[in-house]
Amino acid sequence: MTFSSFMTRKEAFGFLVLAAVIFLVLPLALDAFRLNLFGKYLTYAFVAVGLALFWGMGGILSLGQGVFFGLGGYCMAMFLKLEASTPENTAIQSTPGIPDFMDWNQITALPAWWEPFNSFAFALFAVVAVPVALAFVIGLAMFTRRVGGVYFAIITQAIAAILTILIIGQQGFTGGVNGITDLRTLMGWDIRSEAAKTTLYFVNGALLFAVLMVAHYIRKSKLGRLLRAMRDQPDRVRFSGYNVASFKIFIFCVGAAFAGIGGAMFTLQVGFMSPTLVGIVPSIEMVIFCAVGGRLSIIGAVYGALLVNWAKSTLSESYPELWLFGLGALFIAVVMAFPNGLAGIWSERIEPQILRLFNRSKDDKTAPKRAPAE
Amino acid sequence: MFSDYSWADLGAIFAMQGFAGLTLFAVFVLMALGLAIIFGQMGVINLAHGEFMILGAYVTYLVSTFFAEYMPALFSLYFFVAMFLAFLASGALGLLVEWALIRHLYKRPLDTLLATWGLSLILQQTYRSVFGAREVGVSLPDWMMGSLPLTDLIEVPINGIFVMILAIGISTAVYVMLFRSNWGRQVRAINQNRDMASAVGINAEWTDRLTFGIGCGVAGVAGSAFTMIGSTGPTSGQLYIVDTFLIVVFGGTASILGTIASAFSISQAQSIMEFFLSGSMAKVLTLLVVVGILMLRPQGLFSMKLRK
Amino acid sequence: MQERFILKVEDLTVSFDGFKAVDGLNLYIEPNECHVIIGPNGAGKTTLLDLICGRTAASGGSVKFHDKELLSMREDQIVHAGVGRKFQTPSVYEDLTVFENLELNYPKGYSVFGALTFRCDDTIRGRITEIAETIFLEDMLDEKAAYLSHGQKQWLEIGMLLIQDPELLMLDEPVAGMSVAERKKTAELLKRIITDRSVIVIEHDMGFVVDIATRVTVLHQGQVLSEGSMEHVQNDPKVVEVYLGH
Amino acid sequence: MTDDTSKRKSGDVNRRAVLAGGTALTASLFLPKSVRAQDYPTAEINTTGLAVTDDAVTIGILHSITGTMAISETGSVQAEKLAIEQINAQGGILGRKIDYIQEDGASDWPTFAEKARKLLVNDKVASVMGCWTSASRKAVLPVFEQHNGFLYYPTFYEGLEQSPNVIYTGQEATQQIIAGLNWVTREKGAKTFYLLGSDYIWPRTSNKIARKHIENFMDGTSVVGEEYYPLGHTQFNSVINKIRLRKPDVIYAIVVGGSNVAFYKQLKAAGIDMTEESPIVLTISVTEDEIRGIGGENIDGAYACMKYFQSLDNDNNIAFVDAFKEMWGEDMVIGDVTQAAYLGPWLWKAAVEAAGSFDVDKVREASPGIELTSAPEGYVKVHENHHLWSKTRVGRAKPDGQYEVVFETADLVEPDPFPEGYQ
Repeated sequence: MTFSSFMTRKEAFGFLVLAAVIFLVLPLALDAFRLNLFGKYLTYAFVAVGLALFWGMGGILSLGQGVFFGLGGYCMAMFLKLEASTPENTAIQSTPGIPDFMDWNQITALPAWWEPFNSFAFALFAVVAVPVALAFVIGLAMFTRRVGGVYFAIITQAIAAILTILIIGQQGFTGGVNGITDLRTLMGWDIRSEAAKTTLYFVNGALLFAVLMVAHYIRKSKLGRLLRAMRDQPDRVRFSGYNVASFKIFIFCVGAAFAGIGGAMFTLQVGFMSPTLVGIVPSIEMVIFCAVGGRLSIIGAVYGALLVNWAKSTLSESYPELWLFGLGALFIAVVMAFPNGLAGIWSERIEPQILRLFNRSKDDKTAPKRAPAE
Repeated sequence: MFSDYSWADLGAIFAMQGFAGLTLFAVFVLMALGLAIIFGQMGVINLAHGEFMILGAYVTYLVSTFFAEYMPALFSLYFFVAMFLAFLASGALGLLVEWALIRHLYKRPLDTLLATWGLSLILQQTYRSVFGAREVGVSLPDWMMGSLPLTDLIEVPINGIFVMILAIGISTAVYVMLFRSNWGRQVRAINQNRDMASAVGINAEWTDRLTFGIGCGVAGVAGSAFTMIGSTGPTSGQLYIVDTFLIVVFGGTASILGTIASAFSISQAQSIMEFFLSGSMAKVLTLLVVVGILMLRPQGLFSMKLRK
Repeated sequence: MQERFILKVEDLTVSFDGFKAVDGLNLYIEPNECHVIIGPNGAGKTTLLDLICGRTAASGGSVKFHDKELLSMREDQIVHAGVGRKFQTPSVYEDLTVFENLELNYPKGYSVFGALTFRCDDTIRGRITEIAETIFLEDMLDEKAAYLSHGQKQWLEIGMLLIQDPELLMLDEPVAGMSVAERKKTAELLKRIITDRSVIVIEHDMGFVVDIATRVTVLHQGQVLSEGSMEHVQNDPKVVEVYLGH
Repeated sequence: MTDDTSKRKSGDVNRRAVLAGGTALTASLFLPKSVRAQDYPTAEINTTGLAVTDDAVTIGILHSITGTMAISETGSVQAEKLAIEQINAQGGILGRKIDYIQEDGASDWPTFAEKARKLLVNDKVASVMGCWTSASRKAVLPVFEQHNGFLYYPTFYEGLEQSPNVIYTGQEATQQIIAGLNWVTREKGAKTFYLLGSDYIWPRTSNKIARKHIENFMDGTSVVGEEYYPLGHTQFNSVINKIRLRKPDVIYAIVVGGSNVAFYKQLKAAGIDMTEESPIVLTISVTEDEIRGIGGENIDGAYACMKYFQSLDNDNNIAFVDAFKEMWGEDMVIGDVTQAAYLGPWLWKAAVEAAGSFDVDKVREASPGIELTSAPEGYVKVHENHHLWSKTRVGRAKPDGQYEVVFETADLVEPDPFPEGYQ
């Protein structure tokens, strides 16, 4: 595939602007604390990109993306927790050398299924494999039986509820409501320092771009066209000889993998993992990020995640008692007035303006400096 | 585990456990009926359903305060007034919401989900701003909080009976309205073929609005009833939403009877498992079984077989 | 050894809540015949096609394509076996171009991996152009399907089937809603494409049926009422009874 | 600011100032003591770049004011604001007025961590009053330790923790639990216990300690059941039936949040009249705040074991209750955690004045041994392990939503966050 068939100039421009925002504008404009916050928001963008693929293009709405985000995050957290639980660090416990919450729950030896997480390679593998495996099972059960739309959304929501209760109930093995906290180092590298957090921000950005490229490749491939086709005309796709379920399972697994990576990066960036990220509320919020960005646009999804979270943080700082009004109104506004989100506003309102500007004076070099999201 | 109990003990416990299951069943039915109307008949996913219920609970709180203040003599009867007002308040809010939001989204069911989630955030914060972040205590007439001793061992909570009667009453009313009244015929006609229904002179717009309003009103009554057994705070509504949706989906969306059957099976399963397992695991298992069955039978327990 | 029939429908039954839409039906299709199915509304014509192509699950009976039992296969497997189906209302991918519509149906890259790595090469392009010419859309390749006329969409859908070169083609009212000119062109098209395959057509337009049919089956209440040449069927008193008697 | 020209050595004087409190008037709840800011040059008392100016010091308040935990945490916010206002009315700390920045943890643990980081890194607050659930504390703990912040944590909690960056103003589990169990066994002759809780670490750890105490440290007592329900669970009929079957002498309930309301209403409706004390209901999770939601008539007769009740009859408390109601409304009630939250700013003030500096390291060093004689709960003292010495009390719930104190430990109970024999 040549570059031009992989990416049009317009698309390349969109990615370049996003790269500039993530790697130049934000790091230069923000202090370390805010940049670190944006690092956290970026981890949500992984989920939003996945949602743009299988919700926007595939028409499958999952209200359980937090499950995959959480599983990825927990896999990473388990590794980090084991690394942090050296016998010296945990000398105060009745059983030194195991994670603190296990000790609090009278568990005296590391459970067997925790053992593999001593290996970083295994943890990295699990970050993707565990969410994908679950997505595969869910997808296989649901899509081959043609469960879709609202039903799928509600069943995934129930799965989020189940996993939350399970994690909270099995606190000896999972840390319960507290989550897995107090993570310190990654292979000896202190992830708590400002420098580490800044580094992680850039790692995050780079990974996000890798994920975006994968998403873009899928979107441009025949599979991407098929997804859109099966969203609107599932029967026609079947009678063109495609096994619709297998494509849906695939794209659902891709979304789960993205979410898992995001979750793992979240754990690294924030320093702990908690069941509050697995449940229904965060799962719905993740859908909102995607909707605000424009459910059809993978770049829009990234801006959506950044913008909504930024708005949430700043609104809650300035108006702690009122920010829910703002957030609620934002959801409604996006659905009612801008169903295609920021990407829609950009392509329907702003882009034509710019094009007109260009056409009027060809040598006027006022390229749009501002990102679509701003 | 039962070896050290007498048969009389066990019999009494099983009787009461059966009753507990029935109470839970009634609670589930109340929770799900309003949603079954809205989701089943209109295809709208109302994630603010819990907040409509809590509105009913707050109305009950206000009425109880009012009666305690101004008409203490009639306090024991205030609950009926409260339920009626709860129906009106939630129903009116429902009409408003339908007009402002839902009617623009009929063709996009998944978007109703997002919009109503936003609405639920706004309602929660409204409750918090108006009533404060703390739970409010709804004082109940004494007669509702007692129990009827049937034998020496068996005692039946009156509020359980009350909830059951209410569940039966409202189910019957909804059933009669849907299948016997003119409105019901219109609702079902619109559900089946919107264009044709409009063509034969049914005012689809008003029927939709009324349907949504009635669904929300029923939620309000449920919320009012739940002040007997649950808490009333700005976020209490969220507790019910997943269970409620599962019940409706499990029952098969187009069927009120299905909703009732599904409420019955889920409540019995949960109440039996809770007796033998720890509460958390019982909940997980119940949800797992429901999701498992839904995977095998995605159309739910009851569904209309239609020629596609 | 060549079997006499490529499709054998035997004792096929389906019921919806007790209502038997297709009831113990037998139907045999020979190679290279254009078999037209007619019958009043509700006779079970479309349901029959749905059953053959796997869209509706049968309650009993058998549908054998060569020696494969279609009733136990998924839609896409049935397509791969060589059975194509066109729907009554044209169903094409509206926000894709004519070219992309045809490309999506090109019989290559059916698997997930295949779809990810699918590339449009010159052979494929050539085949698409060829098909586009057959269906009179060679000038519209870059148009979005949404902008085609109703008749053109019908042709496009036929083209999407042709590109897969099915052995058995099932068309549900291919000329419904067409202008007289389009109708004529479609008849021409059908005559051309039925030469080297078997076709089952559902049609109401008797003129059109006379034009193309090699054999006609009349369905009534889910059962075969009469079968044979157009002439035979037209003179069958049972058919006259059903069509005029009510 | 009143004039006080004589410069004194801060440690002694302020200790005395704190100890000398105890009069009934709000304004003089703690003996007014004015210190001039210029006696403590900013550069000297703040060597680590905290948000301290010549006339103000900024602290953080970090609680959930939205989400499910807002129900519980609102009281803490109110108490902390009251304490800050009172301290300011007396001239502040080291002559500096306290400003606060309030952040919303939104009942979401990552948000707590984010906001804690913001308060410490961006706002450079000198200390933080905050958190309620253990999960939120666990989430912010690494942040406080990394950025060397100082947190006053108000809730009774499970223990098993001792951070140099946290002062725990509520009781740890053994402090709260053991006295109550001893009392109910001794006074009520209870032998069998049914343990019940919401499913998370505090109820589980507390019940673990209770179980160990019942099984190993008392004679002839036993646990006949133990049960956990998901947070937010509202259906307790099944467990009530199980309890009936086991016929325990005591239902030991650690249900929290909205579940509480459901549990007690259903208990009452099931015909278990708590005033008859058969079985006795003993809880460590229901404060006066929770009773507002439950309804006094629904919990009438239950016993609660904690360190503070609004009905405590002493001058400190009467003044505190009056001031609280004056500031937040007549219909307010005050629970154990609210009082503990109120201690936070006062303990910090005392420690800062003892240290003569806002520097966290110095405040930490000065903290152990800090006493408040004028605390609403009575006399408290900071232990070496950063928890408070305090008395434990048992109250009996009355229909009006208040507790009647029926028992009080004779001495202060020593905090023991890592209790031997209970793990």
